[in-house]
Amino acid sequence: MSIEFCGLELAHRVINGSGTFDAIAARRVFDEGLRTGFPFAAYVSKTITLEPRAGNPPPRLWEAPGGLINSIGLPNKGLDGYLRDDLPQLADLLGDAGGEAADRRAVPLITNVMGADSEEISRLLEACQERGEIAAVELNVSCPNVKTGLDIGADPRQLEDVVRAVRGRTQKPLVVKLTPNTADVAACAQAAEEAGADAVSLINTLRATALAPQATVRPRRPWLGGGTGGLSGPAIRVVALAQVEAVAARVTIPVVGMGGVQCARHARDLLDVGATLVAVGTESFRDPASAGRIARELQSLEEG
Amino acid sequence: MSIEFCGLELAHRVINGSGTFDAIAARRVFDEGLRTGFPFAAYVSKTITLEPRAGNPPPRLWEAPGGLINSIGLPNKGLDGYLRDDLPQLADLLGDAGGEAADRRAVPLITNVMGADSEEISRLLEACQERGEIAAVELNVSCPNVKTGLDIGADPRQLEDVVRAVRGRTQKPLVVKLTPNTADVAACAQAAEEAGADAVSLINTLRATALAPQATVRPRRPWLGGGTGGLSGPAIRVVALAQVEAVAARVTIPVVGMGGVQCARHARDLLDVGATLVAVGTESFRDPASAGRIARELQSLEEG
Amino acid sequence: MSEAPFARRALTVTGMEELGAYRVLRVADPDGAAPEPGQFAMLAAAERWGGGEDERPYLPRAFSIARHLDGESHFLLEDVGPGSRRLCELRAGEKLWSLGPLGQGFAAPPDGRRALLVGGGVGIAPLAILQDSLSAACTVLLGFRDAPRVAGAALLSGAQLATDDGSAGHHGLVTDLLEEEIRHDSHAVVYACGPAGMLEGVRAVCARAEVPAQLALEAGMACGFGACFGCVVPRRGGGYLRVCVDGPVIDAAVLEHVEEHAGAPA
Amino acid sequence: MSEAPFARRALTVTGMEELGAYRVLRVADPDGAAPEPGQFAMLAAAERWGGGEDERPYLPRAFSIARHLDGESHFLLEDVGPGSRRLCELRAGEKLWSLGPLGQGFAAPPDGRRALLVGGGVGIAPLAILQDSLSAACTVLLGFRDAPRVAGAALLSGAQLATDDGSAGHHGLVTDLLEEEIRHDSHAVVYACGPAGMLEGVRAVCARAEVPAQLALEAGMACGFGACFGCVVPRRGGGYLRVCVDGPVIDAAVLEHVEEHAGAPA
Ligand SMILES: Cc1cc2nc3c(=O)[nH]c(=O)nc-3n(C[C@H](O)[C@H](O)[C@H](O)COP(=O)(O)OP(=O)(O)OC[C@H]3O[C@@H](n4cnc5c(N)ncnc54)[C@H](O)[C@@H]3O)c2cc1C
Ligand SMILES: Cc1cc2nc3c(=O)[nH]c(=O)nc-3n(C[C@H](O)[C@H](O)[C@H](O)COP(=O)(O)OP(=O)(O)OC[C@H]3O[C@@H](n4cnc5c(N)ncnc54)[C@H](O)[C@@H]3O)c2cc1C
Ligand SMILES: Cc1cc2nc3c(=O)[nH]c(=O)nc-3n(C[C@H](O)[C@H](O)[C@H](O)COP(=O)(O)O)c2cc1C
Ligand SMILES: Cc1cc2nc3c(=O)[nH]c(=O)nc-3n(C[C@H](O)[C@H](O)[C@H](O)COP(=O)(O)O)c2cc1C
Ligand code: FES
Ligand code: FES
Repeated sequence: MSIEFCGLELAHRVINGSGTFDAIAARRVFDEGLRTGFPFAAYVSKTITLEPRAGNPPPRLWEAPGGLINSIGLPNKGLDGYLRDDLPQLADLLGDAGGEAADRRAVPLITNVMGADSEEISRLLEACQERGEIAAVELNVSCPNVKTGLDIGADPRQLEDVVRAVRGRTQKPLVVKLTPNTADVAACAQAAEEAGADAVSLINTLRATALAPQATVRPRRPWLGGGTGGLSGPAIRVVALAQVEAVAARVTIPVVGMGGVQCARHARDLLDVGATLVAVGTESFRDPASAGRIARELQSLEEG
Repeated sequence: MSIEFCGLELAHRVINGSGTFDAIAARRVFDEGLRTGFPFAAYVSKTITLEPRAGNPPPRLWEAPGGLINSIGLPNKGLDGYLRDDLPQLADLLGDAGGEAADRRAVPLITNVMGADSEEISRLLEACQERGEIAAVELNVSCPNVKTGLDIGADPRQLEDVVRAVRGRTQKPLVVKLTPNTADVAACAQAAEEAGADAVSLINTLRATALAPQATVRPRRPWLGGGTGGLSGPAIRVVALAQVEAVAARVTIPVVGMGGVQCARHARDLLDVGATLVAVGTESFRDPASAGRIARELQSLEEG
Repeated sequence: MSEAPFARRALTVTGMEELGAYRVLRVADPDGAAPEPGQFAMLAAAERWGGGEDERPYLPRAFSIARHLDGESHFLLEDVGPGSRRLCELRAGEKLWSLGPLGQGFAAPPDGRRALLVGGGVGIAPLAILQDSLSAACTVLLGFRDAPRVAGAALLSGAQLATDDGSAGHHGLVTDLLEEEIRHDSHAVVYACGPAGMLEGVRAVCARAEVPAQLALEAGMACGFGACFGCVVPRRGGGYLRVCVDGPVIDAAVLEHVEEHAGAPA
Repeated sequence: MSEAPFARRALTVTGMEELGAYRVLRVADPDGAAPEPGQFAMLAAAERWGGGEDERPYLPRAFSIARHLDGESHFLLEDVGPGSRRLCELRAGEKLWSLGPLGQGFAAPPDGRRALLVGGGVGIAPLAILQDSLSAACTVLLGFRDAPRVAGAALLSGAQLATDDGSAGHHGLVTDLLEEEIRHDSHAVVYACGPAGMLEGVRAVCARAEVPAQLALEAGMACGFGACFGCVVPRRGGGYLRVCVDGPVIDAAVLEHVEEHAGAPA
């Protein structure tokens, strides 16, 4: 069985959520085990920006009921560093990471990018267009608009304008990673589709925060070095299911559903409300091989 | 110590979330225990609408990781039924429910109302204005706009228009219960303030859904009789904290913070980011007396 | 209705015994109000309530009080999910939270009318305390799925049995036994608790025979004391009843049907 | 670096012993890769990981491998929160999830240089396996808060002690002992693990004396294998290091300071 997604051929329906699996670091840690057991049917890079970013000061993590707040701050080497250092390593790893010894094939690479405006995004897409190692581009629109402070993807009209302005810069499939911090995610998805997106993915993390536990210091400090962060994991699963359902009912392009997936049952729920693929994020932290387990369980659910 | 809130004098900082404590039913169940141990410094009624509503078909509940999805559907006797049947019973219960035998005083009643447009809301506010038993009105703006399907409170401009249009209909303090299912809750709070609200309260439940667990029936049915519902409880606490923080930083009117509060530490967090009062919702389901425990713990935190 | 203290209370487990596929949980409650037959309590383990499948349980679970003897409450548990599983793990000396007794219990049969107790599976629990409370002899009809569950019948005395798999008593439905009983004595009053399908069968049989029936319903509950409006069943003629405060024992006459989710685990 | 299998593995607890305020958890791991001193594993109880304070723990927790002997890994635990508490409850025969061995361990001292092991509190754990691995004799300096914690010193042999409360050894900081040692032998190589304040002290003392130091840091971790970018500490000259893959053992020279959250529980 193979799955078609935006013209790519995938071995199964489970991929990773951007920023939740660093394949280069994982290869250093797990080496051959990662190569032979590569769990994702496509690999999504963490978000790449034009300029390098160091990310937020620590602490960057807070454990919440059934979830995790992260305030990582999108550390990355910048576009040039990514293309120069990471892309060859990823291409090498993904080149023969798809499946058991006999039928190994390349795992498609989806590069996730973020820019503050159409100008920046255009430059990112153009650079991706040049590189054969990249199979598709995911556009993270959870980037705060400099003027409003809101995510540029939170307003359907703004989102439509941005996607329309950048759409022509690459012929590769363009996935728009929606923000869940909005009143009407289905309207945003529809706007992305109308502007030419080939797929949408959701949900990204829910805006959340925590205070430092020591109650003695006043005024109390936020725990996270970055101030606020985003909630992921089981706690957001039922919110994700509602948003994916609403989006899938509104658009005709494929939907990548994610948010709190821990087992095939959760993946099945997302597929049953209309997702084509499912992404695993935070659960990979608990077990790096969880996505592989989920993909196998999903296949036996489908057969059984 | 007593707390001032919109001109009302409260015994402490802990009230209930609308729709999470039916004082009339609780009195039938707990009788004298409820009277002498009444846990809330003010009592918020469940949402009242102009016409009676039966509510949604069952199932109405789904247990999620660290939380609860409800799809109750705002059952209520309608404005007339409420004023006729419930108000006298509430006034009787609350009249002497405030505190230990010696210093019992009335617990203020906040009536929560919802209408589909300014017309409906105006009629609700006018009716409340007539009744001395009602100390303040809370306006639930998580009512779907008939045209867009979105909550009328999800768009700051729409919210401002509605609140401005109805503000004059009552001289009682007007609390606007914001919807969290929006891109910029602080902008909504500011809009409510500018339109004349005396306070805002948040967060209401996050839109969420679940599918019936039996995977054999296809297409799978939603579990909830009402289709989708709202998530409450610990799972939403860190989202609530971020929203309350953002709102308190933007408005000058008092803020009632709620979402997943289970103990004084959680209440303290909300107060420390700027809330004046804290409301307990779902935790009352686990223990009807939890708000009283939280209020006591909070007082000893403040003293200690 | 017995009045519940206004707060959940930490009680101590005094025993946990296997009874075939079920377990009997005993809890010391010397100061609690004596429950009426058919009332229930909302239970949660004091430690580690959560962290099971899908991070559940989170809310307490409703359990019929199966017996109240010598300052102890007995509950009949069937492990069907994360809440019941956690409770089944409790051992003597451990603590649990209990809120109750809650709800409307069974009304005693009018003088001279025979009580006909009909139970299915774990739903037999409230019939045990009902039997304890009856002064006159009653007829007890119990249905079970299989042999491990039939062991639960030991909770009541003198039961006639029906099993789905024929492992004991009548090979078939407990409602078959009920029809037979009613044919001989339509002057009985029926008290029933069990899976939704069984309760609907009991309702239909009794309605046809014009025999009054009190059905102890179940429903997903968040609170147990009327706060959440989550536990409803449709009322005949429109609107809904809250199972926790209007029930769990409900006169069959006020129901059109017993709906899919309104019974014990099948 | 020892290579970890690509998946968490269910291992069996073989023992849990008290060691004063600490516990030593032993886990059978006959097939696992032999860890290098300083490496760690991400641990979680296989059952009921969750349901504690604030519904936590949810993520696995990092624990230094304190010893690896006869196919068993030993861990030193201090109960300071919901994760460590749940692990402390484990008993022989129960299962836990383990991912590892992970991270960069200690580099052996160059020939002829004396290893000076400096540990504080539960942070002594990785120094035990380090001592096991050293061919030459080493100096061990351990600091503890109080008498119940001093018991942990039994994990290493021949330790000189310092305590905050004066209950054993030097009444004061372990860094006082370190300064003294370095004054006599500035040719040593320092290996340290402990609370952030202690590590910062060690860093400063060694920097002044120009003695090389390898610091085993801690940080809140979600994954332990470089996936989340959550476990960072600032690197001298800008940017951040991931403690899980660039550490946990980090050359003191690449740090400006040891920050507040980068150490073991104080
Ligand atoms: C008045 C009353 C009396 C009761 N008496 C007894 C008794 O004496 N003995 C006894 O064993 N039980 C009794 N119950 C049932 C008990 O309260 C629990 O419902 C039952 O134990 C199952 O809970 P669980 O956590 O084990 O499993 P759950 O998984 O919570 O419940 C099982 C059922 O709930 C549904 N479900 C599955 N997942 C979810 C979810 N995430 N959220 C909501 N629903 C879900 C499904 O239909 C599933 O079959 C009684 C219930 C009521 C209302
Ligand atoms: C490489 C490494 C090795 C380690 N080795 C050991 C060891 O050998 N022995 C040992 O006992 N411990 C060790 N630890 C520490 C261990 O991983 C845990 O951090 C520790 O056990 C506390 O976890 P907890 O769940 O018990 O408590 P938590 O409450 O999770 O952690 C305690 C600290 O975390 C912070 N905190 C509080 N609440 C939260 C929250 N909600 N989210 C995030 N942070 C919060 C506070 O600063 C608090 O003091 C090591 C850590 C690392 C990184
Ligand atoms: C630590 C962390 C880092 C993340 N980084 C990114 C990122 O760089 N870009 C992005 O689009 N999403 C990022 N996400 C969001 C995830 O891709 C995913 O949308 C979200 O976590 C929900 O899925 P989950 O609940 O399975 O984790 C990140 C999430 C986490 C937890
Ligand atoms: C069962 C249930 C019913 C609710 N009904 C109402 C309602 O009628 N009106 C309203 O404004 N909010 C209603 N809410 C929202 C709560 O008042 C509160 O905003 C929300 O539950 C978050 O708080 P919590 O996490 O403490 O429950 C309801 C919540 C629940 C769980
Ligand atoms: S269980 Fe909450 S109203 Fe019945
Ligand atoms: S713990 Fe996740 S990157 Fe280090």
